[in-house]
Order: sequence, then structure tokens, then C-alpha cells
Amino acid sequence: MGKFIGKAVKRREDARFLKGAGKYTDDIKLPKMTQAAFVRSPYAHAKILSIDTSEAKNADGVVAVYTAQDGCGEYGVPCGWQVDFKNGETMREPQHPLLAKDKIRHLGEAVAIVIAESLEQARDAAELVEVDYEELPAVTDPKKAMEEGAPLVHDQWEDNAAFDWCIGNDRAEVEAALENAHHVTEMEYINQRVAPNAIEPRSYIADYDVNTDKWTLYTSTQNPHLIRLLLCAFVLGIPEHKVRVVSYDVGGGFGSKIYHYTEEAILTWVSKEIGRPVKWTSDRSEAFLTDAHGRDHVVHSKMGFDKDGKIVAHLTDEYCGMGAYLSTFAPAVPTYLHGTLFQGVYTTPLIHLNVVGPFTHAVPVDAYRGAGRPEATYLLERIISKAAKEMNMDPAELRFKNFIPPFDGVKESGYQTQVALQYDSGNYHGTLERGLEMLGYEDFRKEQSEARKNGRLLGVGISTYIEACGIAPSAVVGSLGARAGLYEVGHVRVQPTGKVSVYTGAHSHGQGHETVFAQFVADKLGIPMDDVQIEHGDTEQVAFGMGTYGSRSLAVGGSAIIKSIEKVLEKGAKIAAHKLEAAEEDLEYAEGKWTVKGTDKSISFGDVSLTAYVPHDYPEGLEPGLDYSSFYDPANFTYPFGTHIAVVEVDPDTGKVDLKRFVACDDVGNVMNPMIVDGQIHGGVVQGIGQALLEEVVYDESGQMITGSYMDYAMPRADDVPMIETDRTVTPCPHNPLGVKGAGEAGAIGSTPAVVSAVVDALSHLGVTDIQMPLTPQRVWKAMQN
Amino acid sequence: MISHKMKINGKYDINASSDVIWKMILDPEVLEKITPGIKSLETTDTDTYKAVSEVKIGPVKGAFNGNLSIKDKKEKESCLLVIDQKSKIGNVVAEIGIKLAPSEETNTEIQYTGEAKLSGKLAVMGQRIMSGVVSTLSKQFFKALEKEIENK
Amino acid sequence: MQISTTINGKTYSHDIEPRISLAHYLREILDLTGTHIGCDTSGCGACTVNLNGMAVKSCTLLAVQADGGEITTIEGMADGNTMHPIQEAFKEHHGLQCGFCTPGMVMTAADIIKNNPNPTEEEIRHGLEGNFCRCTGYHNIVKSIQHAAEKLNS
Amino acid sequence: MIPAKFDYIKASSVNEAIDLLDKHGFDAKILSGGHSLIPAMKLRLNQPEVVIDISAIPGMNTITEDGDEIVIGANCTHNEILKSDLINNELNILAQAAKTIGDIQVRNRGTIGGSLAHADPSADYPATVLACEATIVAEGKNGSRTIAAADFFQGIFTTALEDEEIITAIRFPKVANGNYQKFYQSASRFAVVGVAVVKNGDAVKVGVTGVADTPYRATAVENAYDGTSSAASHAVDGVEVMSDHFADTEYRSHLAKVYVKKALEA
Repeated sequence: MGKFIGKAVKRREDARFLKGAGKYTDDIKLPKMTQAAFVRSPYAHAKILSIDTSEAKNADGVVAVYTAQDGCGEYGVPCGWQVDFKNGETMREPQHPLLAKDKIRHLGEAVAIVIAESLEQARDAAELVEVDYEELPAVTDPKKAMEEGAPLVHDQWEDNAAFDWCIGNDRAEVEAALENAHHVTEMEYINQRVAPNAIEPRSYIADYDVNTDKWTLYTSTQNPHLIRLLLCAFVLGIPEHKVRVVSYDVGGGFGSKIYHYTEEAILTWVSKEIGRPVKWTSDRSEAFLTDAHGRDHVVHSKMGFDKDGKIVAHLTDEYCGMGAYLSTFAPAVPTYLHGTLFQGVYTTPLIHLNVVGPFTHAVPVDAYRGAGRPEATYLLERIISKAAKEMNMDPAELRFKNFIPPFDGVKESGYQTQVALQYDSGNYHGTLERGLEMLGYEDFRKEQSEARKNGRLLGVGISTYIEACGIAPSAVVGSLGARAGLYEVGHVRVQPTGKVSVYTGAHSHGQGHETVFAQFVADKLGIPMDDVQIEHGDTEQVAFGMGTYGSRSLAVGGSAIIKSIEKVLEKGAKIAAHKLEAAEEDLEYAEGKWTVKGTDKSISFGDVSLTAYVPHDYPEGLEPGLDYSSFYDPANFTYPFGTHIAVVEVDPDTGKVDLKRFVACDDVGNVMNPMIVDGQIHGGVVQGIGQALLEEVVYDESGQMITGSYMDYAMPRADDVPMIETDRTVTPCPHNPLGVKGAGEAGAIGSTPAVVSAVVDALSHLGVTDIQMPLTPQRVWKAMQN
Repeated sequence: MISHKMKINGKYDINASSDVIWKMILDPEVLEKITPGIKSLETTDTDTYKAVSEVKIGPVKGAFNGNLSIKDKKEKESCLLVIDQKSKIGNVVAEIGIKLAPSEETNTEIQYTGEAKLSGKLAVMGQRIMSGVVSTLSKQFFKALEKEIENK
Repeated sequence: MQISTTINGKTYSHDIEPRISLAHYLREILDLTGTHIGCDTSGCGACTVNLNGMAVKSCTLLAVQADGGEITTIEGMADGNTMHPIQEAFKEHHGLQCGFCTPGMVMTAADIIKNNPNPTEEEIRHGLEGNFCRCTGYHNIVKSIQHAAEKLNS
Repeated sequence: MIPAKFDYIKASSVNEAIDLLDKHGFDAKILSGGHSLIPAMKLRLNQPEVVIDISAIPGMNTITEDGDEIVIGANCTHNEILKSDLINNELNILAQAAKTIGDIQVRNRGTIGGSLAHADPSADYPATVLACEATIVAEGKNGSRTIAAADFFQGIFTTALEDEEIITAIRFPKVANGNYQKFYQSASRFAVVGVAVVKNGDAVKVGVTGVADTPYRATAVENAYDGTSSAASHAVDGVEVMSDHFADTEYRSHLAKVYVKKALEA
């Protein structure tokens, strides 16, 4: 531990946010900027018979109106991950057009873009575009989309499957083990579609400069470089050095701002057409219809146990809706980010998962906080809790029985799963023991049985999750179908005065990089935090980067910076040795200076920096300057884990769930800033609670969305949740220099099944074994009646 | 699981013979008067009309136009009302079966069952209130019909 | 239509279309972009400002309705470089992450504390029912407001 | 989100507002707090040509005592109502209802007159207005009239107000023993079910909101009331119960009974 690492250092970014001085994309105004509005389909599936833009073109202030017929029709946004059929057939990848051409495939798909001098004028003119549609039958349920005769989303294929994929042991072997199992627990349920709902709606400004023939795209994205790469190389065919992508402050992402959206591309195209900057900021209504959603799995699962309660086999079949097109990472989410977590924290010897990914007439899904891992955890943790009830065992006891024994990844090697991954280090008993202690589990069980006698319905639910974070080793993901590497870039530029500018390809949209990164940089260099500036979010400042998602910023982005720091110190030592007239190996570096061991002869980091830039008296043959950039490609994923426990009380009259306590004991490896880690856990937990109790995107059978505003889409408010009780165990990651594992998604992964299991536990004496999420009062009440 | 097809059903007892009621609901002039929001009804074919309406219900106001037709007629007994209306705020397609049956001595019970399908903004934003809207509009329709019968 | 308002102590006069919301007026015409817009239906609270001593949602208020009014936005909370005790408390207790809902949270917190100088946790949570935060799980926002209230009372 | 264009007129008197309404008719909307109207206009679900702002009309935001009645100006906000000593002491049930509406910001702007004229089927005041047997004071071209609560709500968003009438005040009898109970819709926080009960000796008056297309007096409950809460089983007798994503007919009917029972027992 240094001066800053591990300390609850207050965030440096807060001052600007608290004063209203944050710089979100919609806050930016450029000279001569125009405003865009989209004309969107009121149908989920329809033929476009005609579009009449004449009246709109003549409206006040209108600069231009474009449809797919006006030159941008050839372009489409790409998918970044290829998941093929298990029989070898290539993934079906339809064009995802910037504007719909002949056919509408989901509600809210854009058919025209109107550009005007002001936002008011753009909106007014958009109302004047007349589109004639022929509505067609739609399908939004992933399982129904695979039924015989289901309406086809893309006519060129005989059914709606984008892929049909499997992972794990041989299916026949798993089935045989289930046949012979002492007990088999079965579950069928839907992991419902949810809308990420970052409070900042997506916002873009494209600015083409005719003088330099260069574009600047200001965008609310989690990964500016990836957007530039996709936009240039895969959509518009613009050379990358001609595009600068800037992402200043971003108001939350939760996955939904990872992807390259059609609006980014069309605005970039439009800006050159009109020779002026153009801005579009989504409304919340548009956000519900166009931001990538999460989840949408239809699941059928069986888990077999021997007579001692040891898991012997696990077989699952899923239909995971893709929506109308394949969003950037969509195919990876229910496959490689999901199936590879089916081992959980258990020693299950036989696992098989089959996933069909159907197209549906709904907005595309993609990674949403946790991405595939919450869905895997939900399944494992619910089915184990259900099995415990069926076998009349305590759910904690059943977990202890099946845990993988502790291993640190150094003395003991990593744990090889049945589903491709090798866990780095883990101590699963530890978090469950601590979690039960934090809760007072035994006392609670007594309280529960007392309460039950008085007609009160108390329940407790346990979830012991694991996730794969720090994504990801490029070679591994490449072999799994990723079309990009997932390394990160860290650039350390030491200024002549010894002040340090750090450029990272990771992007902060709430995680606090400007503080946390400065903490470890300052410690590693032994300089004050004030001497360190963290820069991110601008492709012309940062060499390259893959962005922030999958809890990768510190584990991958941080490690890249560490590599550069090591290079800086290595060169610094050469300069110091020269100046101190000592051998390099006789120097030691601490507290910002090189000292000749055993003497008081030293030179400061600042003096060495100055020497590097004013190399009058300098080691022969050494390049001047002190400036290093590094690419870090992780050796493995990281595997945070933990225990989440929920306590609920159900109102017997209404079915309303009162979440009384929530306990989280997480192990995210080493902790750079406990305040920020706790904050990440709090937020994730509440998002997971949201899915368990409140959130659901509902499409009706014709593909209309009936939860398209905050009047109908319920999310946790302050009075829906209690304080979150947190604690940690620390099992360092053995393969990255900071020993960190990542904390961004943990909360959302662990909490959902804990809450659902708690409600089911509260009602178990009434014969309730499962309830479909979200556990609305109506659903809970109905479950109690049956 | 959840259908946004709004169920429309109910019954209304009117103090008139099925003969009188049958004639009135097939009379475009009467329909134009009693259907909430209808501004004009123009006959385009037998029992088929082009309808222009302006519906104002609390926070929502929209100018609709489209077709209204009456199908599957069984004299004085039953028919199917088919409505297909479009507007900037969304579209409505409805099919409502209407049945007339004598009740008590001089009354007729009108039973109606059907569904309305919404799309666009109306469907997305109006979910919380749609079942109430249908109920209120139906009541308005039958009240107006009663009034019309009294006036005749 | 001509309107005149006092915003953060400064008087402004503009001729604007009646359909412009107060939030839009602040952001687009006055460049006071600290007030954010997160939804269309008065649901999220990101646009909360103080009008004539009360927290209001500036996206559900026409600028013309605020004519003659006295408005404080997030930009008017700090005294120069000295942050308001509520702002201080949010920083001290990590009551914000992405910062987008934060201005609305701070403005609402000011109303809560003004009307109830010693709010309980339950009262704070109830008071925040009109403000969504998607990052913090509210835990540290509630703590921040508790501490801000204590500070303002001492 | 930006509404379509409209003209905005700030009325300085009730008469001016009525004249304007008379002149613009179907194309005009009255604006008070704006918390129902403005979101609809932003979504362009409503595009009035004229918006008449009545919020600045003098004398419409007072809460006064008039003999056995409390007279509440139509422009009183929910916040003013829930904070009024007079209401807390003499008409506590209304303060209870006001407290459940929206959130702080909404309560700071939304008005009782606006809420009643809007007649949202899930709004909180209507149940209370019905149970208290309040009267709505409306002014129009032909002068002022009072409308009994029972006659006021006529359907979803539909009231007994004439096109050119506005609500100027609501007159409540003082209520010593009243109680409002609400089950919230989890997204909008409107009432899935809201029940107002006013007890007076052996008699009880029950207003219900959220359940049907219009708020109603649960007369079946009132008639069956025997001093216990068993009459709650009649909460939806003869009522066509609404159904939506959050509560279908069966569940909503059940909730109505539960909440009538709660309110009777409170």
C-alpha cells in the first residue's frame, strides 16, 4: 500500500459535476450547428409503401431531409462478434441500415432524418413527413420466433435463428447423468427484457470541416476509439485519420453506450452532405424504442444431484432474443459471456448449454450491466435455491457442499471449468461465511419461523456469484469470434517539470477514473496526486483504446498504465544513474526519488524529468524525453465473486415485496479506492433489484411497446430500497500488476437471484416454488393464490 | 402474455325496440351524431364510410381519419363494426361485434364485444389509461344513442 | 413573448416562443447547461431547479410561466469557489457517480432540508421519490443529505 | 421534447379566462400547474392552439373557512394543501391525499383545480372529494354554479364542466374522521387503488379512485357498513373494473377490497 492506493480519496471529478459544469454532449454548441429529428415507425413490422418528404422539405428552417433513397441507403452498422451455428453454418448477419429502406423491423426504427436550423423546427418538420406503411404480423417473443410459421424478420433466411450454439460437455453424456441423478430440479422461466436507462439520453454531434476534410464526432459513448474504428472501417469507409471521436462527460452507460448506433453514423454522413455540424439528442421516448435493451432469455434448465446433494450434471436450453438486427456485441452476450459462466462457483462435473439466438421484431439487445453473466448467475442461483427446497436442505449448506475449494492462483493453480474458462483465484466459502455472519443468518431463520406463526411472510435469499471481468485476452476472444482485440492502452507523458499526463483508452462515465487512476499513478511514481492528470475520451489525445465495459478499466486499462510507468522508471533510472554517477543497480526508487543505496545521494523525479527534456548532461546514446505508451493484453479474464443476501417481507394482502435488508460481501481482488468500490456495488445491487422487482420492457403481440415511458417502466426510486450493507474479502488477481478484478458489474450480477429467492422463500410454505420476474405485487399475489 | 389489444365489451340496456336501434346504428347521419369525436362521415360504399374524427380525451387530442364499416349484418340481431383510423399520434384498428336482444318488454339489450389495437405514440404512452378510455367512449356512444332515440 | 426573470441573482430578459420549457430556456438560451433533461414525462427529476423558493421540474414548466420569477439553478448554489454545504456533502460522501442526475438531486435536497431541517432516512428517501439515479443505488445520496442537514443545522 | 406551436395568454381574471375559452373553444386548453398538460403537449399527444394560463388570477389560491366549510381556491398547490394548518386540523383526509401525489416537485406546482378538471381516473383527490361530498365551484359565461362531487366525474378525463367553464374553488365540509389509503402504481406512482373513507357516527362514505374509468362512491360498501370492515367485500359491486399491465381486473378488484378494508379500519 502506498499513500493513496487503498484509501477513500474523494473524487476530483465531483467539483465540476456538483457545480453543473460537467460537459455532456448535449451541453456542446458549435457555430452554425443544425439540429436533427428522426421520423420513426409506429409499427414493429411493416412494408414501407411510400415516403413523402416534400412538405417537410419546405417547412420553416429545414436544411435537408433524407431517407434511405437519398444516398445513405447502402450503409449499415456492423456486428462485432461472430457466433456460428454448432453445425458449422456461419452466423446470419443482416444489414442493419442507417435508415429503413423497404421494410420496418422494429418499433421506432428510423425512416427519415430531418435537419433544421433549430430543434423546434426539426421536430415540427418531422411531423410533416408522410409515410405510408403496410403493417405486417410481428413476433417479439424469442421462443415464439422459432416456432413454425412465425413471421420472418429477415426474409432471406428460412427461419429467424441468427445462430444455434452450444458449449460444455457432450449433451448425451449430460442427459445420461441427469437420468441417473438422485434428484433433478427443473426450471422454466423468462429472464425479461430490460431497458438500461442511463439518465443521460444518447447524444451526438457530427462536425465535418471542409477545409481539413476531417470529421469530429462528439458522442456519449463508453468507447470512443471503438466507435471511430467501426464508423470508419465498417460503415462509411472514411479513413480513420480523418475522424476524431470525442466523448467528454457521459451520464451513465451500463452497457447501453458501448455500441455503435445508426444515429452516430447517419449524423456523420449528414454533416458532410450539408457542410455543417448537426446534433441529435434522444428523448426518453426515443431511448426506450432505440437504445439496446438487455437480457430477453427464455430458459429451460435441469440440474441433477446425488444423494448427498452434490451437483452431478446441468443441462440448459435457451432462446435468447437478438431483436431485429445484431447490435455490436449482441451475439456474444448469451453465448461467450454467458455459457462460459455456467460452472458458477461449483464443482459441477458435467455441463451443457444450448443457445438459439432468434431475430425478433424488437429493438436489438446487447450487453447490459453484467451482460450474460447476470443471466447465468440468475439461473444457477435460482435453481440451486429451488433444489435446496426440494431436497429439504438449507440453501447455504447446499452451496457449501458444492463450492470449488479455495485456490490463490499462485501456489494452487487456477480452476479449469467445464465451459472453457480457467478461474484465476477464489475463496467462495469466505464470502458466504462472512455474508451469513453479516446477516445473522441463524437468528433470522428463528425470527422467520416465529413471524410465520403470526401470518407474517419473511424470506431470505442467497446468491453466491462469480463473473468473468477484465475483458479480455485478445487471442482468447478472437478464437471465440470477436472481431476486435480487447487490450488497452496506457500512455504516460512525463512533462519536463515532472508533472504527469496520463492518457487512457478506458473511459469514465461515473466510475471515477480521474481519481482512481491518479491514485495508483501517484503512488507508483511517489509523487503527489495533484501532479497527475488523467485524460480520456478523445481519440486525438489517446493513442488507442477499447473503452470501458465488462469491469475492465482498472484490470486492463490500469495495467497498461503500469506498464508505461515501469518504462518511465526504467529510463529514469538510467538518467538518475548518470546524474548520480552511480551504477543503475545501486539505485533504489522510492518516494519520488532515486537514491544510491546506503547513501544520502539522491535525485528527484522532477530533476530527472527535466534532464530528460534538457539533455545537456545525459547518458550517451539515450533518447531524450520521458514519454511512454503501452498496450496491455491481459493474460486471462479476472474472476470477482461474492455473496449477496436479501431479506424481504411480503404483504399477504397485496403481494407487495418490502426489501428489508440487503447484505453484500464481495471479493473484487485488491481495492484501489474502497469508497468507489462500495459505490459501484451499491449502484449495481440496486439495478439488480430493479430487474428482480420492477423493471420489464413489455411488447404486445403486435410489437407495440407498452412500457415506453417512466409512467409505465418502473425503476427503483430512493424509497424502494434500503441501505446496502457491504463488506469484502480480498483475494488478489494473480495475473495483473495491481491484483484487481473489477467491481462495476458485481452488484447487478449477485443481487437479482438473491431477491427473487427471498420472495420465494417467504412464500415457500404456501407451495410457491418460483415467480416470474419482475416480482410485481400482482404476480406475487397471484402466486400466493395458486 | 400481455396483449395490447384493448378488450372492448359491455352491455347497455336501451328503452327502444331492436328494430328502432338497428335502423339507427345503420344510419350514417345518426352514426355521425352519436359516435364520440366524429366530425364527418361520408358514404363510400354500402355500409362503408370514410370517417374524419377529432378525439379529445383529457390530455390527448388527435385528428383521425380512415374507414368505418359495418359487416356480417344479421337483420336486427347482430353486426360487426370495423374501425380503422389513423392519426399523427397513432393508429386505431378495432373490430366490435354488436348483438341486439330484446330485454323485458320494451327494451333492448345491446351487447358489444371486441378488440381495439393501437399503434404508435398512443400505444406507447397511453397504456395506463386505455381501458378507461374505451369504457368512457362506449358509454358516451350509448348515451348519445339513447338521447337520439328520445328525440325521434 | 417577452419574459424577465432573475436567475442566480442576475436579471435576464428575452423574447421567446411560449412553447420553450424553462429547462430548454436555461440550457439553450442562457447556456446554463447544469440543468439536465433526462425524460419527457416529469419522471426523472434531473431538470429540478428552484423557482420562487421551491423545487420544480423545469422540463414541465414553460419558461413563460416563470416570467417574473426568481430562479436558482445548480450553477447558483456555490458561493464562488466555495461549494454549498449540500454540494460539499455529496462530494464528501460519494453521493454522485456519472453526475448527470446530480444537479437535480442537489436542488431537491435543498427543498427537503429547507422544509424539514432534520429529515430521517425515510423522509429523505420519500423526498427523493421524484428523482432517479441509476448509478449510486441512492445509498450515498441519502447519506450525503443526512450529513448536509446536520451541517446546515450546526 | 418540444410542444407544437401555440399562443400563450396569461389571464388576469376569471372573466378574462372564460371569455378566452369561449372564443377559442376546442382549440384552447387551460393551464394551471401544468403537470398533466405539459407532458402531453411535449409528446404532441395534444396540440392546443391557445393555452390560457390561469395560475396568476388573484384570489384563486387561498384556503379559508366559511362556516362549516373549508373553501380551497382552485389554484392551491398540493403542497399548500398538505401544509395548511386549517386543512390539517379540519380536513385532514385531504392533506393525507395531497401527500401521496407525485413528488415534491410535482406537489409544488400541481393544483387541486387542475387535478379535478383533468379527471385522471387514477388521481388521488377525486376519491376524497367524493367521500367528503365536496362541491366544485365552476364559473362560466352564465355565472357561477356549484356541482356536487357525485355529479362532477363523468368518465375518464371527463367532467360535468362545460367547455367554457373553469373551476375556481372547491368547498369541503369539515371532516373530523377521514382516511385516505393508496396502493401506488410502481412506475407512475398514480393510484392503482385509492380509497377515501369518511366516518360519521354509524354512517360511512367511501370514495374510490383508480379502479374504474371514473372515480366512484362505493355505495354498496356504505349500505352494508355495520361498524366493522366486513363491508369492504362490496368494494367493486356493480363496477366495471379497469385492467392494465400493473393490475388486471381480478387483482385490481382484490386490491380495492383490501384498501377499502384498510381505510375502514384506519
